[in-house]
Formats: sequence, C-alpha cells, structure tokens
Amino acid sequence: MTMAPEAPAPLLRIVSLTKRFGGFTAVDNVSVDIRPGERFGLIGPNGSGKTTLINCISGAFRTEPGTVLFRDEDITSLQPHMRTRRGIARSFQIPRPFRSMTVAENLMVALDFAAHEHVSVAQRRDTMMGILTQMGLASKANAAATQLSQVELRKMELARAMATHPKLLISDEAMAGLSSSEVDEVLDLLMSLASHDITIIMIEHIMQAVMRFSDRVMCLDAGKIIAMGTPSEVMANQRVQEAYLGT
Amino acid sequence: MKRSGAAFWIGAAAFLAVAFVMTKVIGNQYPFFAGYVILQFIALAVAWSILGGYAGYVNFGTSAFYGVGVYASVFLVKAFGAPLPVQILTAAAIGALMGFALGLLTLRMQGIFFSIATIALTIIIETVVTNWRYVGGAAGIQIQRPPVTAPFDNYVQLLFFIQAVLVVLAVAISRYIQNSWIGRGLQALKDDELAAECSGVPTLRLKLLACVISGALLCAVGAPGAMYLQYADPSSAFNLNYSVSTLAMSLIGGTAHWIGPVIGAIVLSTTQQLLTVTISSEVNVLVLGVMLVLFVVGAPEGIIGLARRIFHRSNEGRE
Amino acid sequence: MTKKVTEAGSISRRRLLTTASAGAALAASPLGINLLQAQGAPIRIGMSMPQTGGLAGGGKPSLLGIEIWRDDVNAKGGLLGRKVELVVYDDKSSASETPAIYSKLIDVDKVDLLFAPYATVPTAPIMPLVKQRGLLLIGNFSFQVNSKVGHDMWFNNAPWGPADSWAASFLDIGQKAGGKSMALLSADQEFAQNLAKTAREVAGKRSLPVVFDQSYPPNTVEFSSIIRGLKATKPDIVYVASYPPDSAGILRAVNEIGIGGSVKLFGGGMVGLQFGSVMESMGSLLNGVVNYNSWLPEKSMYFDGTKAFFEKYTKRAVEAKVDPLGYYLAPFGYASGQLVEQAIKATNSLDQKGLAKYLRENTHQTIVGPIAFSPDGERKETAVLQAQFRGVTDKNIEQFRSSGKQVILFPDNLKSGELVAPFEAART
Amino acid sequence: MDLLLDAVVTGVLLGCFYGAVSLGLSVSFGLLDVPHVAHPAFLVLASYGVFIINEQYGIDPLIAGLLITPLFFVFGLIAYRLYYETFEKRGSDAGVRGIAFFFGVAFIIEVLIIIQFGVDQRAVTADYIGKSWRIADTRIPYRMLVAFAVAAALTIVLTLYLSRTFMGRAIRAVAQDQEALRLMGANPIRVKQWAFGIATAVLGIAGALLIIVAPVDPTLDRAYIGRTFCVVVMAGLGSMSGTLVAAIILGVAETIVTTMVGASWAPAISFAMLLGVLAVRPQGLFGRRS
Repeated sequence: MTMAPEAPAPLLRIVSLTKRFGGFTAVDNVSVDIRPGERFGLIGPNGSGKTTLINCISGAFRTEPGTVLFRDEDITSLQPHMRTRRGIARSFQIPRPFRSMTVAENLMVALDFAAHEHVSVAQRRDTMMGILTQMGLASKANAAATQLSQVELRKMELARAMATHPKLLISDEAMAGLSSSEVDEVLDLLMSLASHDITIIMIEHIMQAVMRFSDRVMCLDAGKIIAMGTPSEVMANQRVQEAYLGT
Repeated sequence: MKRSGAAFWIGAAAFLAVAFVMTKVIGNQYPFFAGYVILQFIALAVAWSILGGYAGYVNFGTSAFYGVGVYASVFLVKAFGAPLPVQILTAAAIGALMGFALGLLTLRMQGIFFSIATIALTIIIETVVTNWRYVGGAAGIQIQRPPVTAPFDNYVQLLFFIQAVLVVLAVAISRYIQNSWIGRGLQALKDDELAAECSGVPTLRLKLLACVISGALLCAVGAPGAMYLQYADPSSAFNLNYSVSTLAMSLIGGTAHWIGPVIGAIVLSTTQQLLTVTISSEVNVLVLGVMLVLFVVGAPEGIIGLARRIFHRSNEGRE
Repeated sequence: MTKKVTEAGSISRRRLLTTASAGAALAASPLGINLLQAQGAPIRIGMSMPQTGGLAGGGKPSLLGIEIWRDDVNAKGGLLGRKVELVVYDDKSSASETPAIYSKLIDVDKVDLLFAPYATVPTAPIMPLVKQRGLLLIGNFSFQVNSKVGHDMWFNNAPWGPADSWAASFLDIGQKAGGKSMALLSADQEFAQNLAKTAREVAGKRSLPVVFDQSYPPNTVEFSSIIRGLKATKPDIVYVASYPPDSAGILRAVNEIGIGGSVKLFGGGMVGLQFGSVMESMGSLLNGVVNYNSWLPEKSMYFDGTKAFFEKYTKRAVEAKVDPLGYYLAPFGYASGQLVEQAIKATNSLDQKGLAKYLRENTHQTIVGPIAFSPDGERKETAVLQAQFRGVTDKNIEQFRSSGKQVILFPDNLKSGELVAPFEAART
Repeated sequence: MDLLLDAVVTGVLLGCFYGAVSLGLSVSFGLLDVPHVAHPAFLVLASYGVFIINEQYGIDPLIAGLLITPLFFVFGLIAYRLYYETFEKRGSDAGVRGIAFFFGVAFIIEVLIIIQFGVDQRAVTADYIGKSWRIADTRIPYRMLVAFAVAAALTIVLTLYLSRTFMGRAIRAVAQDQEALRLMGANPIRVKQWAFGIATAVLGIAGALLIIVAPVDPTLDRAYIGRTFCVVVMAGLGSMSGTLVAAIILGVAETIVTTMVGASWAPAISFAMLLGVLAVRPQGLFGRRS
C-alpha cells in the first residue's frame, strides 16, 4: 500500500462503485474518500441512490463493479457482519430493532458478536449501560423494543450501532419523522459521538441538520455525484437546487 | 444460571432413570409402545424448533428427515446388518448433510418460500426412495429385529429407552443453544436478518449450524422407527402427518423456550394416543384441526406464552 | 357405530397375560371380580380398522361385515354362552399406528381374539408382535404379509391363495384368447407393486414378453400420456394393478384415447372397481374390463347364509354411509367371524393354539364358500374371481345387484360365462 | 416422435388444468401474501358442492360451479376477515401461525366432508366426460379441452379484471404498497377482503374442473398443496398469465418425463424444477418483485 505522505490516509475509500438492479442503475460510478474523524453529510432527492450507496458500504448489497476499501483493506467481497467487526456500523432509515428483545438485549447482541476483544459479561454489561446512559436511554434498558417511541427507537438504533465499537458510523435518516426538538436531541448525540473520534456519515433530508453537522457534504442525483464540498458550497450549487426543487 | 444447570441435569438423569426403571418393573408392553411414539414426537418437536423456533425458518420437511432416518436404518440393516447405534449415528450424519443443503437454501429464500422449498425437497426425496428397489421401493419392506441385548429383555423397551436418551440429547442441545451466543444470534436473525448482520452476527454460519443440528437430530429420531415398526414403506415413512404434527406441537407449546415444544409434544401426542384408543374415528383428525386453530388464534405464544401471561397477571394482582 | 369397550374384567387365561403385575394394575381388574363375572363376561375380539385416510373406503364396509356377524352370533346366544364384543380402534390407514394399538388390545384391553386391520400396510408391523406373543390372528385382505414372518397362527380371510395364482389365472385367460405379449401398468404403492412383481415372475416363467412395464405415482391426475405410451407397444394382454382413484382415471383415459385392436384382455388387478360408488360413476366405461373380485352376485356365489347377509348389509350400509353394495370386503369380514365361531364351537375353548390347529386342519363353510388353509395361512387354492363387465349402463348402482353384469371367467368351478375378446369388441 | 408430440399436447392441457386450480392461490398468496395452505381444501369442498348439484338436479358441473361461486365469494370474505382479525392486525409472525391456522382449517374441512359424504370417491356426469376428439391418429379427451377452455377464460377474465376495473387496480396496488392505496382514499383491508373473496369465488369453477377431470375424495387436497404452491411460486407472485404459463411448463415437463423416463419420476421432476427456479430466480419466472 502506498500512502500519500502529506494527507492522512482515508478511513473509507470508494472507487468507481456501481450498483444495478436489472436495467436500473441505482449508483453510477461513485468514487469518494472519507477521512478519519470527518463528519460527512450525504444528501440527494428520494431515489437518488443514497441508501443504496450505504447498503453497498455496509455490505447488504454486493457491488459490481467497484471497490470499497476500509482502513486500506479491500472489503468489497466481505459479508456485512465482517465489515461490522472491522468497524463499520449503521442505523436504518426505517428502524429495525430486534422486536422480541428488550433494549438492553438489543445492545447485547451487538456487544456479543461485534466486540473486538474478549471481555467478561460483567464488563459488557457496563459498556452497554454506559452507551445507554450516553444516549439517554438508561431508564428504558429493560423495556421491550416494541414499546419504544419513535425518537427512542432512533436512539436505540444508534446505541446498538455504537455497541459494535465502530470507527465509522453511518446514520441513515435518523431524524426522519421527528419533532424539531427531537431532531436537535439526536443531532447533539451525533455531534458528541463525533467528538469521541468516530467518523460519521449522515444521510439526511433535514437541511438545517445537515448544514449544522457536516464538515463536508456530497449530493447524489440519479446515482451520480452532482456536488461535493462544504455545506454552503453544496447548497449554493445550481444543480443541487434544481435536483431538490425539481425540474 | 449455575444452579438451574445443575437442576436441569439432575432432572434429565432422573428422567432417564425413571425410563429405565419402567422397563424393569412394568411388564405390560402398551406403555412402551405408546410411550415410544410420544417420546419420538417430543424429540422431533424439540429438534424442529431449533431451526423453526429459534431461527424462524419454518421447515415443512420434517417428514423428509424422519423418512430418511427410517430408510437409512433399513438400508444399513439390509446391507450390513448394522446394530442400532450405528443406524442412529449414520442417520444423524446423513441428516447433518441434508441440513447443510437446507441451510444453503436459506441463502436465497426466506419465509414461506423456504417452507415451500422444503415441501419440494420432501417430495423429491420420497420419489427417489419410492423408486429405490433395494429398500423395497413402493412395495415396502419387512425387517427382522436382532435379538435384544441386556439389560433389556424386550426390544420395544430398548427402543423406548433409546428414544428417551434421544429426547434428553435433543433437549440438552436445544437448551444449550438457547442459553448461548448461538441462541441470541438466532433470535436476532429471526427478528431481522439484516440488522443482525449489521450488528456483527454471522447469520449464514448460524443458520447453517441450526440447520445441521436440527437435521441431524430429526434424522436420528427417525432411525429407530424402522426397528419399531419392523416394516417400512415410503408413504408411511414420509407421511405429511410428521411435518404438520411437529409444527403444531411446537406452536402449541410455544417456540420461545426449549420447554415449549416439549410441552406441546406431550399435550398433543398424548391427546392423539388417547383419542386413538377412545373416540377413534375421523373426530381424531378434527381435534388436531380444532386445536391448531384455537391455539394459533387464542394463544399466539403457545402454552408457555399463556402461562407467562397468567403468571404476570397474578403477580400484578398481588402488587 | 363401533361399540367401544372400556370396562375391564375379561377372564382370559392366556399364559402371557399372567406375567405382569403392572399390566393388571392398568387394567384394574382384581381377580375376585374376574371370577364373579366368569359366566357373563363377553368374549372380546380386538382389532384396528382404517376408518380415516386412504384405506377407509375398504375398512368401513369390512368392519360393518364383522359387526353384522357379531349381531348374528349374539342373537343366537353368543359363543360358549358368552356374548361377543368388538373392540375397534381407528389406525388412520397408517402403519405407524398399529403396533401401539395392538399392544393396547393385548396388554391393556386383554382381548380374547385378534383380527387384523384391512389391508397390508397396517397389518405388516403387527405380524412380528403377534408371532412373538404366540397369538392367533385372522388376516383381512393383506397380501403376502406372512411370507417372511412365517407365523403359524395366521389365517387370511382373503381369497388370494398362492402368491402367483392371481397373475397366473389372469394370464391363462389372456393366453387362451391368443395373447402373445403383456403390458404391465402399476401404481407406485405396495399392494399394486406386489401384484406387478408376481405378474413379472409368471410372465417370465411362461416366456411371455413384457412389452411395457411402468409404475405411476400416487395422485396422478391424467393418464392420457401413459395410455398412449402403452397403446404404442401394441400388447395383447394389459395387466393393470391400480388403486381406487387411479382405476377410474385409467379407464377414462382408455375410453378416450383408445387402447388399440391388439388388446384381447384388459384389467386384472384394479382396486376400486369393486366399490359401488366407483362402479356407479364409471358406468359403461367398465364394459369389457376383466378384473379381479372376491364376491359377485352370480348364481354360483351363493352359499349358506349369503343372501341373508346381504339383506342385512344393504339396510345397514345406508345409515353407516358405506359402500351400498359391499361385495368386495363385507362378506369376508363376516366370514372372519364365522371362522372363529366354528373353531370355538368345535374346540369348545378360547385356547389360541387349539383354535389355530382346528383352523389349519379343517375346511370351513362360510357365506363366501368353503375355506381351507395351507401351512402359510393363505388359502389352499385361490378363489380370486376374474370377471368381465358386460352390458353396464351409466348412473345406475342397482344394476350391479343382478347377475350377468360381471361374468365370472375364473375359477372354473364358479364360472358363469366365457370371455368376450378382443377388448374393444367387448366394450359395445 | 409422435409420442413426444402427444406428450406436449397432453402436457399443455394438463398444465391448463393445474393453472385453473392454482389461479385462486395466485391471488390469495401471490397478491395478498396470505399463506393459504387450505386453498386445496376449499377446492375439494367446491368439488363436493358441484357434486351435490350435479347429483340432485342433473345440472352440468360447470354451471353448477358457476352457481356456487357467489357462495364461495361470501365464504372468502368471511375467511379473510377471520384471518385478518387474528393475524394481520396483530402483526408479527403471521407467517408461521398463519400456515398452522390454515392447516387446521384444512383438516376441519376434510373431516366435515367425511362426516357428510363418507370416504368414497365421487364423480360427476356430463356429456363431455369420457369422450374424446379425434384428429388424425390422436385422440384428445374432451374434459381436458374443457379444462383448457376454462383455464384460458379464467385467466383472461382475471387479468382484465385486475387491469381494467378500479377494484382490480386497487387489488394490484395493495400488493405493491398499502400506504399509497390509503392515500388514494381506499381502505386496504376492504380491498384485500374483496380480493380474497374473488380468489375463493374462482375456486367454485376450479372445483368443478377438478371433479370433471378426475373423481375426488375428501383427502385429495393433500395432493394439491405441493402442486398449487409450486405453480404459483414458479410463476412469480401475482401474475395471472404467468401462473398459466408456469402451470403449462409444469404439465409439459411432467408428461414428457412420464412418456420418456417413466411416470414414477414425474413428481420429482416438477419439484426439482421448482427448487431450481427458487434457487436461481427467487422472484419466479414472471415475478412482480425486482
């Protein structure tokens, strides 16, 4: 592996990634590097390929052609759980809790299966409670996942992702359908996670949140990158505005 | 945890001891004939729910595994005169292989598609056995039992005890899985396969494991069936009844805990045995149908779910 | 319906039953009560019978036949001064149910005599058990189930006789009519496969070429392509071993596709063409078919009591919702009863060995004719009829009650007519 | 060669019959995702209904089938309501328990038929049963031609209904996206109930066909569970014409194997085909899902 001496090596490197469904190209030749510690915003209108792209990163979809490198390792053909163990975690656009379990058990699955080093059950419980406290869910630890409110579900998804000890966290519209105060709550959470040395890719429709959060923003339309840069640069971009306002 | 483990093994040992003592003190053969059938269904239901209950993959092919177990024994007896333990172990090995194949199916299919694929598999295997003249083909085959070995003085008692051992084995494995990381992983993938993967659960490996264990046990349980009947024919060995009964027993008992299929199998197969020797007519089939409908409608979590709810309610009442 | 007996208290004194104390506990019959009841206790005959599942269509009329015998014998005062009772369980047509049922009959119900269930599959698993216990068993239309077990207290009520006689008699008829080749079509199920096997063997012995030999799976819907394939081989004799649902399908296909002018003889082992509802719905399609049967309303078939039996059966079949004709199985169920009745009366006891000895050594008069057994427990001589359907019209079940609709071609002593050949000519 | 041609012709006709008895399931399972394993039991029930009418009044079985369709439609409405209230409404795990539920229902129907009619097989009479149409050397049974015609008519009617009428389009929409339908102002539950009613009503005619083609007995439904689901899954869920085509493929494969290899291998072949399709193209040959 050769590394550019001046810039830090990218944490995640996507090279010419393409994903087709039958005749439909959902992601079209996308290349992008994500730097360690970055807060990366991913925007684009509905159906522009955002979720498909992160499905390719997390391994839910196989890509062909295209390469995904994580910490200089080619993970293109790895199964999702292997990627999780290497440090890629994600939340889902529509929350996917383990419905038959409590909140604590949801997190324990991630701790049991994705934890890097062997730690005792007691330690894992401590870690779990730590994450829940950080997320403001400590009081709900023994509640059934099905009894959570929408915002609690979103938080639990993030907490479960955090329990895998990620280096890269992908948050897929974690604020959709929340009230503005709840949006702020979740946004603050993500900010605090980012300050704990976790790289975050945030997919979001709520523009203020993206603007406030991101170091860098990428906009997709019809599977292609149409803009990339600082939040204000991207928002000023003519094509982005067209894509959002519609033609 | 530790204490309940000790209690479980004491219970299991006591169960086997009772089964053994029964073969010594009861001279009447009927309890062993009927008991064998009940034990067989307990083992089948427990084995089935390792895949069907914990992992949520509904296998309609119980009769395929059972039938293959029976015919593995028939073949071994006819070709080599193999003794019963060899029959059971070989059947388990074949069952594990079949389970592995079934596990590969889960790569591409979920939900009812998986179930339909297992039906297809059953019909294919039954057709192959039906056309296999060496083991009798469609005409069926009569098999001679070897002389019974000590400490038993009757072959049916021996089979009864062996089936009791298989029950303990199946329950012990099921219990171990439930309490271990395997069980939590299966439960997670049952709830949501993608979310489980993204939480680090190796879903494919766990599904294969569940399929292999479940398949090996189902076949092993079928193996002594050849010696029990001393006769085998494809339409009896691959009877749809095994698939439906096993499914019904697991659902009626509840699949969230290993005790569920045990209870369900005891309730349903005892009822069936009793009905056979009491009402004994088409009403028998009617009872199975009505019980199935009543339980899935009225007690979605099975008997253990019902028990839990009642327990909770009485607790709340006291507080 | 069936009378089920729950109260215990039989006085059977069979050696094997005196062994277990726990068995006695289950049956809950203290010795004292037994002695008190000695005179009044009924003689109990235990059996399983397919009353649901694929064999129920045969099991139910068979059971009705046995019940009519029970009522007749009780009306005459019973046996040994005791009433006769039946203990009947449903085996759901399945082999896996019968071992437990017969164990219950022997060890818990402690019945005095055992009858086998109708058909081979449910009977096969109980043979070793009954042999091991040294018990008398009256078979009920199972086929060659004792050949490997070799139980010397087994007596089959069916008219089969020696294993190959069935195929032999059919091929005799065909060869006499000038048949030089045979086609064989059989269901992929046990009874049909056993018939097909003997047919192959007999054809082999006679160097009769088998030009077509196929099995078809259960639940086959459409026989057109099979019949076309069969027709293409231009056989002289077509031997069909089929089950009730398929027999109808095969005959329909034969009628629609045609079978070709070469065929002189068609049929042989089609199960189902003996059942009233099937015969009624097939109607004129049946004409020309030569098929096996066990009893037919031809003059030669009436023995002492036959007529009276069918009068009773016809009445009771309606309310029991079973085969209105009941020729095939019901009289043989009655005959099973007659067999034990005569043996018990002659030996004046219920001793199983004695009864078996009597049954083996004598010829017994029944409503289906005289019955004598060979050492393997099958009939000494075959009494399987081969009969040709003639002049059958559609939608009329009553026509089958008169003679001449099924002309008996074999055996010679019961013969009521000659074969009309070729097959196509016999169809009009 | 002639035999092969015969096999293909017979196979197409047989396939049409399979298609006709599977069309209802293609709606109930294919479009509505109801794991309707009692479908064949309903089918046999319809056959017995046709049998009574034919036996009592001598009415042609097909007309008898038409006569009982309204009854079956209502029956379907009630059945779906029950299913909905107990499973779909409660949400989770409807699949497994739904299957068990319908198995229970199938057993109950089986026993009720036995109690009412006994265990003997039943057949109907009509002019076209037992006769055949001659072209050159080939003879084709009329009853199979009836199966062909009925299957074609049912497929066309259902396809037109699903594409041309408001309710039909709503039914297809409910299969794709319930929310969208709600936004259109339709009640998805009502739509599904209606669709299930139609799926069951179709069984009236399919049941007539079943008893026209071959005699029926109370436990015949067990033989059709595998077959009908095989057809619907192979076709891909919810396509009516796809169902017919898949059924024809199945029928032709069965008869060719019967003619060339031997009838005893026929079931293995058709289900091996199903497994192959599931493994390679899980969405089926003409599936709606991408």
